[in-house]
Amino acid sequence: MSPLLHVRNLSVQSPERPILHEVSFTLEPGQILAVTGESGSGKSTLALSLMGLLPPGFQAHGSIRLEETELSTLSQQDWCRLRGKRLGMVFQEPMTALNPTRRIGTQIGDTFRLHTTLSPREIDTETRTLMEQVGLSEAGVNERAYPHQLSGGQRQRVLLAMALACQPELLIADEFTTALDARTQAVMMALVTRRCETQGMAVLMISHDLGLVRHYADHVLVMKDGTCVEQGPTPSVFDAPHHPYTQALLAMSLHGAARTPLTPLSVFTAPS
Amino acid sequence: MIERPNRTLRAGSILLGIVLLPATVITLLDGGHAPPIDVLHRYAPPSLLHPLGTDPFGRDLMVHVLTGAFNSVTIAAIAVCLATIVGTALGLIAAVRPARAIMGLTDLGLAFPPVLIAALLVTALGASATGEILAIALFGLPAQIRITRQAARSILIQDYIAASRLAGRGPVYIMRRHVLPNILPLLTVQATSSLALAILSDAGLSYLGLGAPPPRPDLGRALASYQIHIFDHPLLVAIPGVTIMLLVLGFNMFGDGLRDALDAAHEEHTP
Amino acid sequence: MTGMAVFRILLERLVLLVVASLVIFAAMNLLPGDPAAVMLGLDASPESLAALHQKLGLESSLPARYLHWISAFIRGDLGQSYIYDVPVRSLIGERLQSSLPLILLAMLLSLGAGIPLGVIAAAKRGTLLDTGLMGFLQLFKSIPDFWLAMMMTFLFSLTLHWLPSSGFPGWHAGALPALRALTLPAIALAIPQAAITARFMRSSLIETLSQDFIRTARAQGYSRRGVLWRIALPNALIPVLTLAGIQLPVLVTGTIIVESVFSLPGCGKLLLEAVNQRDIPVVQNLVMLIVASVMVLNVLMTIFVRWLDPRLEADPS
Amino acid sequence: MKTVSILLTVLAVGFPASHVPGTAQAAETRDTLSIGLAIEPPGLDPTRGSSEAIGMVTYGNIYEGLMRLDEQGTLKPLLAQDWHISPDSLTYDFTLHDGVRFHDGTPLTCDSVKFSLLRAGAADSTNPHRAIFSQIADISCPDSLHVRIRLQHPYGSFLYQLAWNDAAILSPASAAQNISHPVGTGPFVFSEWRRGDHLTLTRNPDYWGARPTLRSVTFRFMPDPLSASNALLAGELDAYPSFPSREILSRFAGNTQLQVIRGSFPFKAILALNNARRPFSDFRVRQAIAQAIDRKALIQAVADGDGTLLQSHMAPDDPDYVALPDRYPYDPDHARALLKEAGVASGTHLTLTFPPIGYARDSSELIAAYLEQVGLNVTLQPVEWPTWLGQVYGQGQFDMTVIAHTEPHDITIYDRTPVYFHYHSPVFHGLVEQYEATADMTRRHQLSVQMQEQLAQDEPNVFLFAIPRETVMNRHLKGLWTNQPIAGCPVAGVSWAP
Repeated sequence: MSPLLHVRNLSVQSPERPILHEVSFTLEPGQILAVTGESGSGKSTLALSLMGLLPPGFQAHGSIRLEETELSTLSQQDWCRLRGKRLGMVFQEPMTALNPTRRIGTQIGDTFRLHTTLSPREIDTETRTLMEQVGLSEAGVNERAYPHQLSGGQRQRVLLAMALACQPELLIADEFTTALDARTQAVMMALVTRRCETQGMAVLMISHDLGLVRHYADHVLVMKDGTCVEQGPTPSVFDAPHHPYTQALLAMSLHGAARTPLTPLSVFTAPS
Repeated sequence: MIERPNRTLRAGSILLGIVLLPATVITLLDGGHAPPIDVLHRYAPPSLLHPLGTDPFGRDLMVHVLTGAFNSVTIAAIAVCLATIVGTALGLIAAVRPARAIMGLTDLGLAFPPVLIAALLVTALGASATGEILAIALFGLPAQIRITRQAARSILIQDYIAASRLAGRGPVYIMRRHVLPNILPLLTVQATSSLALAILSDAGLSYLGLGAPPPRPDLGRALASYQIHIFDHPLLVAIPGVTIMLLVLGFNMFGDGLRDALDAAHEEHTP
Repeated sequence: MTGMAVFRILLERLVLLVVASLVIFAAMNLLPGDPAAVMLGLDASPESLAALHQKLGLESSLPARYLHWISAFIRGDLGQSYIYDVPVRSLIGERLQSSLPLILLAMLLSLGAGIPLGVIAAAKRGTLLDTGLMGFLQLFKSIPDFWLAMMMTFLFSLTLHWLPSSGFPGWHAGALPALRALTLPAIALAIPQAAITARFMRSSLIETLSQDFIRTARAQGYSRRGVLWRIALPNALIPVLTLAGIQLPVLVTGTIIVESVFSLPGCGKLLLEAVNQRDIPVVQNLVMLIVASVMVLNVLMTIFVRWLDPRLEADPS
Repeated sequence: MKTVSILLTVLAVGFPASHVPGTAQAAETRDTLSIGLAIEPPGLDPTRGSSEAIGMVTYGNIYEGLMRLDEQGTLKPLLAQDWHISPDSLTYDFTLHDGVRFHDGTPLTCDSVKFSLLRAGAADSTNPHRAIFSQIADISCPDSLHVRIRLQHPYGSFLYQLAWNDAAILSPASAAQNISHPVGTGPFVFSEWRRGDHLTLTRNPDYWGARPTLRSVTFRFMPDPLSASNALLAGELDAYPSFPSREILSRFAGNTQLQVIRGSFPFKAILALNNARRPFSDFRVRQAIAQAIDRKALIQAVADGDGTLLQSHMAPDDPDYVALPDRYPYDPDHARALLKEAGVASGTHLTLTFPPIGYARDSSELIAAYLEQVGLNVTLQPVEWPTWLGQVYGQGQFDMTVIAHTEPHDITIYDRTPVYFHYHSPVFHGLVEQYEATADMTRRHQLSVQMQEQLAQDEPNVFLFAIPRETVMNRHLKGLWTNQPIAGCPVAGVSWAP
């Protein structure tokens, strides 16, 4: 099977300092690759460079190939055609990642509007189907609701729906379950894995929750200070870590330290 | 407070310096009086004796305008001080109490056209600097109250305020020790920007004849009386106008620069 | 927005209006100067003055006069002008023909120029264009409006003869001459406002562009331009519109000055003249109308902004 | 009476009887006129208010009185074609023109005259000269075209007073609405008034006298000299009587369409002193103040050197005017000495109140500077007209004020009590009494000269200057008043040269 995503020697430089150093990996359709490592190790920058959304002033070198398309030399216009259609992304801050002044149905529908020629009526239908799939309808959430009327988990579902709308080949999920309770987390992951199995969607999952990684990921990539210290199939990395950093990470995880308690964000997740 | 004066701040200071330094020197030398009348030398062109020429009364235009600038800034400064002191006090009260009356009056103040307040005040009190200062202060007041209230509230929700309150500190102590020092930089920036606005107000009011009476030189009044000379003696109209603009621009830039500098300092201390 | 909240806002405004009416009444009736003396002029005899006082109802007590005025105002009766001896209502109606279009035009110009300029500066943030534009706007924010009006008259009407320097021919003279007469005053009025709007628009847009949901929209496939105009702008406009509402009395004030400079027969000039001549019915009713309409517009703006920004609905403060 | 025939002759000249029919040639010349005025009238009823602006629009255009003044200030008959004054100067018999109709269609009769003049003097009248009309004992109507007026006391100026704006003859049917819908007997009919902008009159097709050549005249209210000059240069205005700013007149120099014509008007600028207050009650102080001010320089600065120094309360163009020597020339040293003698300490505080008008503002600023040089500390107090009229003029609460009296023949105000400057002189009072009781013109002139001399000597106020009146108008315009003997701008005789 030819890889869907092929990243070779990717380096990213911020105006102040280097952030990523010579990262290389591949990802095949239907597979889940987990990127893990401590905060500031460059995980999010990696995700953003895959989406072509690095902040202004950041410079990337190396090659990113999505099937035959070389992304690093893509024009802005082509990037826009790719994002949302072939590449989907879910962010980690459910509280702020949605536009507060637009209805969630509109925001989900936007993905269709940007990449398909569906009629408004068809978009409405598709949006409703999607909302059902991610379990929003089940929770009684209407497409006319505004983000502030939703709980954190519900918002994350909206974001997921937006990312999955056009059946992307690659989903980039940046800590997208971190703020959620264990049950919701499981439901969301089930949604994602179903897509992997039925549509061959590949997932690049950024998480420092090693329990989650071990349970869902096919491959693991461990990062430290912008470099990839270890990568391989999940069982082999977890059972026989080579790098001392990985070993340390795993050791901490076993003591339960890596499983962060609920972040302060959870204060806001009470339904309004 | 400010470690690195930025470019805007520096430019603002230079603009203000260009006008205010000579204005202060001349005012100190003359006691703020209008330059002497000399009807034999009316409308004199610029010369060594009169660098910008003379006005319809034969007064030196440069001295007249600079003294006027000093007077305008003085009036604006007093008005802003007044508005800041009263507005901060009321804003702090409104921050801790429901104080519907204060906020209601603030709304009312915002709905009244400022010129009208001035017209009424000036007619009631007679044309005087006092009336004008009160008018300018009055229309700066609502904004001052709102800003103070908002800023104070953002401080009051902090944990250390709750701690201080638990320690049995009264509201006056909390205001004086915690709130005021924290909002002081904001108030300083606000006062600087208000100064620019106050100078504009002073010019407008004097132009309409609602400002301080002669003989003390005033820029707005000078423009009102010189404006018919726009064809035959354009300098008479250009110079006072440009002077007002320099002052307002100077204070605006100074205020902006100050804000940027404070923001920068703030960011450095709270990474 | 709940009915209760609307009711509370309205009640508050009503109380404020009553306070405003008291302030206006007290100010106008405690001022020195005698309207009758103005009407009769230099040679008025004391008997004539007394007769006129009687006729104008200036002899009755202050509370009686206040009640008389305010009850008539509520009925829509604005009384009779002392000076012109015509109904104040028709006087104001006549003047609104130039004042209302002037304010509207100035508002349109200031938003129409200020918003795009602010957006451009924000889009090109940090470039020379942005710095230059902001400096330019800072300059225009600092120019006294009456001086700007003088300079524009000098340039565009006295020197270039493009537009009339003063006066208003009235709408019956045709839309074009009327609009031409309003052009310079509206521009003079709009420029400082546009500068304020543009600077505010810029910072509001920059603030909005740094929000997380912008990145979400980009990840969804929005182009840089699309996200600016379709996602960020509507959100960034909300505080700008709020500001426009707050600036309204400032615009009214500007109208007074600009109408004086361009000798436009508008409400601002009427107000100033009426104050100077102690035409009490005109001042009282006109100011009351201005304050009331500013308040009504503010309430409408509040409701509009709440409608635009659903978050505010949840938070009544 | 001898004057009657003279007046009738002039009447024939002033209102040429030649009814020029509308020939083809006449149709080609312009028949509209646009006149700029500085002040908008507050209303259009001259019998209710004394604002000069009312007269500028209505005098001789909308309203007419029994008598009128011509451009030179000479008294002429108007609605009265003849009159007779009884030897005791108490009874006036007038014969009215026949066939005169008001704009509302009612005919002019003795009853209209009786109504108008009695209304002016009634107890509830707000006529500016109510005091004069209230001296009328009664008015009787022998028939519809004859009027007999009886006075309570002889009053020499009565006939003259009948030519004033506020003696207009009104239609009883419409008098109450005159303030906004004026109805008179004049050659022009009120058409439209856009308050704050302009006012239009159109030709009265049923006018009893000569048919005016102009079809309509528009008065545009343009207080700002700059925009007025601009409108004149652009041809938007045909004329601007009494142009408010001398400094701009140079813009019209060499213009092929416009000319500036100098005329006269009874403008008497004074520094009024409150004679009832110390230190002005002391003659030496008043003299000192007069000598402290360089009035020639004042004329230079305020009127561009283009004015006449006044020594008494009369303008040079008044027929009774006499040139008097300058009794109190500029002499600051003497002024200081006089002040010292009068016990006025150096640094004494005085207030100079002035109304919102250019000459007063400029003069006051200069006077304050001059008085400071002799050791007086002057506070300038600008006030609005209502405050000036109420406090200064009405209640006499002021130290000093600068004002110009612009009414003709008003020297007798110095005998009025109360008057704001509080001048009381038995000698002057005697002169005025004699003057009012005399109908003989020569004797009246002698008395007038004596009054002027008395004022010049007593210096109750500092007499400042008179300035000429400048009219800017199109070169092809004929017949427009360039003098202003009374507030008015009658346009019945105005025409465009082909």
